[in-house]
Amino acid sequence: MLRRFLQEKSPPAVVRRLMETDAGWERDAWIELNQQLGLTGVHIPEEYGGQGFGFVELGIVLEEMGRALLCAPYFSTTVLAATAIMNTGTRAQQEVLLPPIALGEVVATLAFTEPNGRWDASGIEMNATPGDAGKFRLDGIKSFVLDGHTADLIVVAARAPGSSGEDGLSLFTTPGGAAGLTRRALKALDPTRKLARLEFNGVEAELLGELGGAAGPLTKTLTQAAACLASEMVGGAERLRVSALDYANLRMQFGRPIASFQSMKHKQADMLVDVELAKSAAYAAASAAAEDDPELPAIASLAKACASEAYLQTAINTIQIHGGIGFTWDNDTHLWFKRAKSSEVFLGDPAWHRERMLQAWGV
Amino acid sequence: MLRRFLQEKSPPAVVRRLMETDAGWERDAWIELNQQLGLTGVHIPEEYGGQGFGFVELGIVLEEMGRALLCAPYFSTTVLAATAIMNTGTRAQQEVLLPPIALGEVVATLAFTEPNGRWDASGIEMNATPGDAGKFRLDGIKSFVLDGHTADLIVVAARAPGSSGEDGLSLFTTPGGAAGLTRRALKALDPTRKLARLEFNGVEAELLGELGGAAGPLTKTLTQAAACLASEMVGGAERLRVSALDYANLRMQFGRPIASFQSMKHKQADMLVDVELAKSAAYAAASAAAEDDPELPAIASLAKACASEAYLQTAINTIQIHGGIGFTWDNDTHLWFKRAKSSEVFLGDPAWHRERMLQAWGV
Amino acid sequence: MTEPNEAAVRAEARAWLEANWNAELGLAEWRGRLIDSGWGMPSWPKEWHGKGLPPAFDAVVAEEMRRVGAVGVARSGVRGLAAATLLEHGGDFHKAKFLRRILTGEDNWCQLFSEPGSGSDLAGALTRAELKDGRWVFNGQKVWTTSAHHADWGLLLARTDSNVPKHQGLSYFVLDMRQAGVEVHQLRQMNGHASFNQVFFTDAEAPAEHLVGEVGGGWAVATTTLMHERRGADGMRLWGAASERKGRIYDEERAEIATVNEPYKWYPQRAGRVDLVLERAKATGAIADPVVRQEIAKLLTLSKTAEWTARRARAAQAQGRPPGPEGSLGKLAASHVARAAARVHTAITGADAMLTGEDGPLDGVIAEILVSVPAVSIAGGTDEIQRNIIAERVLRMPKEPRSDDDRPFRDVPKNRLV
Amino acid sequence: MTEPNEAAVRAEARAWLEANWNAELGLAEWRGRLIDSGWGMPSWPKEWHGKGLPPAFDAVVAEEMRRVGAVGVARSGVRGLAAATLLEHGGDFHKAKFLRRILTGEDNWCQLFSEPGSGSDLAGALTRAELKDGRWVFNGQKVWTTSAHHADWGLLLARTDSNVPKHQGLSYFVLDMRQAGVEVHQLRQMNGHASFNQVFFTDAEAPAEHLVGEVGGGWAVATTTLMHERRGADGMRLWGAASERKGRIYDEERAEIATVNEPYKWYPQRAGRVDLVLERAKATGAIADPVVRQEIAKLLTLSKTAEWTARRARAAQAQGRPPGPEGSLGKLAASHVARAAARVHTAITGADAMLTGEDGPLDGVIAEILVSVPAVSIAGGTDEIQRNIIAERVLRMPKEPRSDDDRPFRDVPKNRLV
Repeated sequence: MLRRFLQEKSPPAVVRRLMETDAGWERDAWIELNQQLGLTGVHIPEEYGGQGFGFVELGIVLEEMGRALLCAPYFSTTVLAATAIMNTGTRAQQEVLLPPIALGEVVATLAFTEPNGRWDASGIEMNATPGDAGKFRLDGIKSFVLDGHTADLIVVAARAPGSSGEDGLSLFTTPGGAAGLTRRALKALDPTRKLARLEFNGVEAELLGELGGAAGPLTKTLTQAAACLASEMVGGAERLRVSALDYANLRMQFGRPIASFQSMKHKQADMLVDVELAKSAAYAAASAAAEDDPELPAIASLAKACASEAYLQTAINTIQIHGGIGFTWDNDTHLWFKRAKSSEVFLGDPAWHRERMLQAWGV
Repeated sequence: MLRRFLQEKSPPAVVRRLMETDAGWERDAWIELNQQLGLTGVHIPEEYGGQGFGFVELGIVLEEMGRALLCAPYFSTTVLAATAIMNTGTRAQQEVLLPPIALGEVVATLAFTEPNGRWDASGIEMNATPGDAGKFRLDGIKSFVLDGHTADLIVVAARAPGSSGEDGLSLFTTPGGAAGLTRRALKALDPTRKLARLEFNGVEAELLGELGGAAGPLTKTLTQAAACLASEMVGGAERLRVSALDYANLRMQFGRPIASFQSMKHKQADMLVDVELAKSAAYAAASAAAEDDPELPAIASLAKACASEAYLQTAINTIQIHGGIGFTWDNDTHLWFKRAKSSEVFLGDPAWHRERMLQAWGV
Repeated sequence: MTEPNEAAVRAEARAWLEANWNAELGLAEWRGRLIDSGWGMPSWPKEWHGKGLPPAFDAVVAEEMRRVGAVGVARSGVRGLAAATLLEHGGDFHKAKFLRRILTGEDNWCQLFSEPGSGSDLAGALTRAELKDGRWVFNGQKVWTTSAHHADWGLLLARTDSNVPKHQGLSYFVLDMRQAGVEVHQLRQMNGHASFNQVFFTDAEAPAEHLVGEVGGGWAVATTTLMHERRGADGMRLWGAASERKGRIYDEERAEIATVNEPYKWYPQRAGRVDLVLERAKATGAIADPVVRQEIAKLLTLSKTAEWTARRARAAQAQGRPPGPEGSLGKLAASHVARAAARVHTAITGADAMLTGEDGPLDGVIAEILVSVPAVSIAGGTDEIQRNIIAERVLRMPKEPRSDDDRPFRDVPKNRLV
Repeated sequence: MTEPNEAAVRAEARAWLEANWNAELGLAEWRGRLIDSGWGMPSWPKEWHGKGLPPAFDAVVAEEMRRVGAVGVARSGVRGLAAATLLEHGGDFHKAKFLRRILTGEDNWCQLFSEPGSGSDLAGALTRAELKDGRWVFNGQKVWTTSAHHADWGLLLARTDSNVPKHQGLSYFVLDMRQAGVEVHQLRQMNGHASFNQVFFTDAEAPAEHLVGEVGGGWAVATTTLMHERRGADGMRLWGAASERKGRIYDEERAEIATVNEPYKWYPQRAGRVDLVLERAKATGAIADPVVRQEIAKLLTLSKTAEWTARRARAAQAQGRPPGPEGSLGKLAASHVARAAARVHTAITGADAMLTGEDGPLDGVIAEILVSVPAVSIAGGTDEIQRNIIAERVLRMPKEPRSDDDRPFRDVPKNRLV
C-alpha cells in the first residue's frame, strides 16, 4: 500500500522537478505525506505523538522511500534528528521536540559531520562554550548536513573546548534561522538529496540531554541510522534490478529479447543474489535495532557496507544493461545511480564499516 | 622449438610419474636437458661456462617450463642459486661455483626462508658464527627450500649473532651432505615442485662474497627471482587457458559445443585478458631485469602479483569449464592448479608484492 | 474423519513412543515396530507404512521422537530420494518390494543419472536399455555416483528410444547393483578423496517390472528425484548428524550414518571452513593486518548474509508464504562463500599454504580446503547452471533458442565416449 | 619503377618541405599546396591527392613534417573515416566531389549508423531510403551521432529493402546535412554533457549518385568505416593533440581541432583519470591507509599492464608480425581500468565524493569521473560485445545459433520506436 502511495506521489517526473529546486522538497507534499500516513512519526513513541512502531517498520518505510527515490526531508528529520532526540533528550525535551516532528510540522536534521568528512563522534571539532542563562554558544563548521539549509530545527554535535576523542561531546538544538548561523546548500552529486554547509559563529543553542555525555547516544544514533540507510539502499537497488529486468525483457537485439541472451541471464541472476543478500542484511540490522540487540553495531555496519556495494553494483549493471540509453539524462537510471554513489560514502564507506564490524565483534 | 622439446620431455604422464617420487626429478633427464639445450647456463656469463644470455631469454625458458610443468630443479639451481652466486660471489668464487651449475653437473638451491615464512631479508634468523680456518658455523632452520633435500650445493642466508634487519646478513655455501645438516622433504601441496626443511646444527660453511653485505645482493636475487617466477606462471596460465578453450570447443552439451554458449565465450575472453595482461607484466619485468632498470623492484613485484592472480584465476576457471571432470585426479588440470596455488604465495603473496611495488615507486 | 490437530497428533505420538520406544532394542527390530505403527513416516499413506497425516505434522512427530531420543527410520542419502520417487511414480509392486527395506535401512541405494557425455545435460543420457526376451538389458556408463560400491539398488535413467526428441526417449528403472553386468570403479578427485564412482553396464539386466513409470516417461520420474534432491540438499546433511547418546541402537545408527557420510567427509572443507577463519587469523597474527581484516570482513558478510537469506526462505516456508527469490540463491551464495574463504585462508596462511598433510597447517585441513573448494561451484549443478535456473525459473526470463530438444535424439550432436 | 626506399622518400619529402613549408601561410592555402604535392597523404593513389607509396612510408613522411613543424591535412574525427571509406568504395564522382574538401578541412562530417532500436545490432537499422523520381528520400532516426550539428555531410546507413535478410537490405549514402528534412537534437548525458546528437529524417533527400557502393551493399561499406573507426580509436585522439607552436596557421589548426574535440572533453574523466590517483591520495592522506594502498596498487597494475599490452601490440605491428590476441583487448582492459579508478577515487575521496561542481574536489573533476565512468563500458561497443568479438574473432569460438540473419528483415522481431 505504501509502495503504491509513494509510486503515485513520487514518480520520476516529480523527482526530476524537485531535484532541480534549491530546497529539494516541498512543504505541502511533506505535510500531506504525514497527514495521510503518519510516516514522520513511525518510530516515535505514541506518548510523543508518534506511531509507536520500531525500527523494523521504519526500515520498511525507508525501503519504499529508497525505491521511490522520494524527495523529502525524511532521513534528516525522522531518522537522524528524531532518533538523536530520542536517544539523548530528557523526557521534558522529548515532550517539546518530538510532537512537532511526528506531526510533520517541523523539519529537522542532525549536524555532526564537519569538513574533515569523518563519520565518528571523535571527529567532531566544533566548540560549545557556556553562554547566558544556561545556553551555549557554538562556533565551527558543519558540512554534509542533510537538508541543513532548509531544516527548521538543527541538532548539533559539539564539544567542550579542549576536550578530545569521545570526551566532552554534547548535543544541542538551535533553530534553522538562528543568529550567527550561515547556511549554504552544497552542490551534491546526488541532486535528490540535498546537503548543506553550516557555519556557526557564536550561535546560541540549548543543550540536549546531559552535558558531555553525547558520545554514546550519538554513536548509537549513527549506528541506527546506518541500519536505516541500508534499508533505504536495498529498496533503491531492488527498484533498479527490476527496471533492468523489465528493459531486458522488452529490448530486442539480433531479433530476440536481450533477456534471452545467456550473459544477460547470468548478470540478472548475479544482481538478484547481490540484492537479496543485501536485503537480508538490512532486515537483520532492522531487527537488531528494534530489539536493541548488543550485536547491533556489528550488524548495522555489515548491512551498511553490504548494501552500499550491492546498490552501486546494481546501478552500474542497470546502466550497462540499458546500453547507451542508460547513460542519458532522460533515462531515469542515473537518478538512482547517483543516490547509490552518494550513499556509498554517506555515514561511512564500506571499508570503514567493515573494520567497525570486526571491532564490534571484538575481532 | 624449446616448446616442442619440453612437450616431448615433460608430457603429463612424466610429470605424474616424477611428482610421486621423493626427489621429484631425475638426474639423467636433467643432464640430458642441459647437454641438448644448455638451459641451466642460459643467463650465466660465457666466461663461467654459461650461454651468456640475460633475463629476457631466461624468462622465455621459464615460460616454457611453466607451460610444460617440467619437473626439474631449474628454479632452485639456475634462478635462485646461480643468480645469488652471480650477485654475491667474488670472481674467484664464481669461477669455482658457476661452471658445474652451467654444465648441469651440480644441482643447487638457495636456502633463505625460515619457518616464519617471511620472504624478505630481514626475516632471516639463522646464526652464522665464525669457525676454524675462515669458515663459519651455521645454526638454525630453513624451510620452504626448493629441492633442498636433493641439492648438491646449498647457498644459505644467515646473520651475525645479535644483528637484525638488513644488517649482518651474509650468504654461505655448504654441500648438501654436510655434517650437522638434517634434510627432510616437506609434503607439498604442489607435488611437482619439492620443498624441504633443513636443520643446521653447527654446519660448516664457506662465506660467499662479503661478510655482512648480503642484504643488497640477496634482495636483488629475490627481486630477479620474482620476475622469473612471473614468467613461469604466465606460461602455466596460458597452457591452462588453451586447454580450457580446446575442451570447450570439443565438449557438446544440449546438442552444441559448450564453446558456443555466450557465458563460455565471455569467460574465455576474460581469461584471455587476464593472461595477456599478466604476460605483458612478466615481459616488462624480464626486460627490466635484463637492463638492470632502476624500476625493476617495482615492476618485478607488479609482475609477480599480477601473474599470481591471473594464474590462479585461470586455473579456477579451467576446472570450472571442465566441470566434474576437471575436479578428477585423472584430468591434468589439477597439476597446474596446484602449481598456481603454491606459486601464489611462493616468494611472497600478491598483497605483499603490491605493497612492495608502491614502496619501490616511492609511494 | 475430522481434521487432525497438532495437540492430538502430538499426544498420540507421545503415547505410542512412551509405550514402545526402547533404546535396548536392536535397530532392525525397533524400526520394524516403528514402521508398522506408521509413526516412522507420518505423512505417508496408511497403506504404505504411514499415518496419512498432512506433511506439516512431520515436524511435530519428529520433535516428540527427539524428546525421548528415539531413532527414526532410515532415509539419509539416496534412500530418501528412492523412497520419495517410488512412492510417487512406482506401482504397488515397487512399493511392496522396496519401501519397507528402505525404511529399515536394510538396503542401500544409489542414483545412476549422470554420464561422462552429459554433465549439465542429464537428458542427454546415452546408456541404452533394450527389452530382450522380457528382460531389460543395459549397456553404457554412468558417473558421479555416490556410494555405488555400497549400493544394493540403483535408480537408473536410460535411453529406450533414440528416434524421438531427447526428453521423450528416456525410461526409469530400478537396477540390482549386485550382478555381474554392473562394474563399479572409484573415481579419485584432485583432493585425493574418492567420493564418487563410475559404473559400467555390460549387458546388465533387470526384470520387466523394474521399469518405473511408462516407457519413454523416464524424464518426468527423474525430475521428481531431482526435485527431492534439491529440496533435501541441506536436510540430508542434517539427518546425517548422529546422536551422541550411548547404547547399542545408537551405535548401530551411527555406523549406518557413517557409511552414508563417508563420501562427504571433505565437504566441510569444500565449503571453505569459514568457522576456522578467525581462529586461524589469530594464530598466524594475520588478524593484525588491515588488508587481511577487510578480506575477513567481506567473507563474514557473505557468509552471514547467505545464512540470513536461507533463514528468510525458511521463515517464508514455515509461514506458508509463496517462496520468494531468496530460496533459490543458496547454492550460488555458498559458492561465493567458499571461494572467498579459500582466498582468505590463503592470505592468512602465507607460505604455509604450500604445505599439506602433517606438514600443513591444522594437519592438512587448510590444504584440503584449498584443493577442495573448486568442487563447490560444480557439484550438484555448476554455478552457470544455477544462474540459468535462477534467470529462467525465478526471474522468468525467456529461454534461449534450443536446437536439441525438438528433433530425434540420434540427430543431436553428441560427445564421443571418452 | 623501382621499389621506393626509406632514405629516398625521406630525402624527397624533406626537400619538398624545405622548399614549401611556411608557417605564415593561411591554413587553407598551405593545405592546398600540400594536397597538390601528394605529401599530405603519401599512401593514397597519385590520381587522388597521394604519392602512391606503401603505407609503411606514412610514418617517415609524418616524421619529416613534425621535424619542421608542418601542419598536416585535416583528418581528425569522422573526416578520416569518410575519406577512407570513399577512397575504397566510392566512385570517381564521390572522390572528386568530397576527398579534397575533406583534406582541406572545409567540410565537416558525421556518421549516421546507430539507431535507438539497434545499439549493438547496427545491421538492424530501420531508417528507410526510397528512390522517388530519381532522388533518394530518407525517413527515420539516428542516434549517438557525434558533432552532427557541425556537420556538412553524413555517412548514412539506411534500409532499402525489408524483404531480404537484414544485412542484405542496407545501402550506404552520403547525405547533405544542411537541409530542411534533417533535424539535429542534442542528447544530454547523465554527466550533464551533451556529446551526441539525435538526428531525425523527415523526407530528407539525396541525389541518386550519393549512393556509395551497390543498392543492398551498404553493410560491406559500413564495415570498412567501422574497421577504420576501430583501428583509429587511439589514433584519432593522437591526431587531435594540437601543436603548441605559435603562429597564425597553428591557431587555425587549433581551432579546427577544438571543434572536433569538443564532444570529447569529458573523455579523460570517462577513462578514470588514473593520472590523478597518487596526487589525490597524498592530498587526502588516504595514501597512508594500507587498504586503500592495495586498491591503488591493483589499479596501477591494471593500468600499467594495459599500457604494456598495447605496446606489445604496436611492436608486433611495427615488426610486421601477424597481430596476436594482445591487440584486441585494449577496449575491454580500458573498461577495467576506468571502473577500478572510479572505485579508487571514491575510496580516496570519502565524504567529499558526495559533492560536485565548485564544491567538489578538484572543482568537480572527481565527481565528473564518478558519473562518467559508466560510459566507458558502453560507448563504441559494450563490454559484452567486446567479449563476443574476442571470443569469435580472436579465439575463433563458434558463433551462437542465430535466428535473425537468414530470414526477411520484415519478419524479425524489432523494438517499437520509442
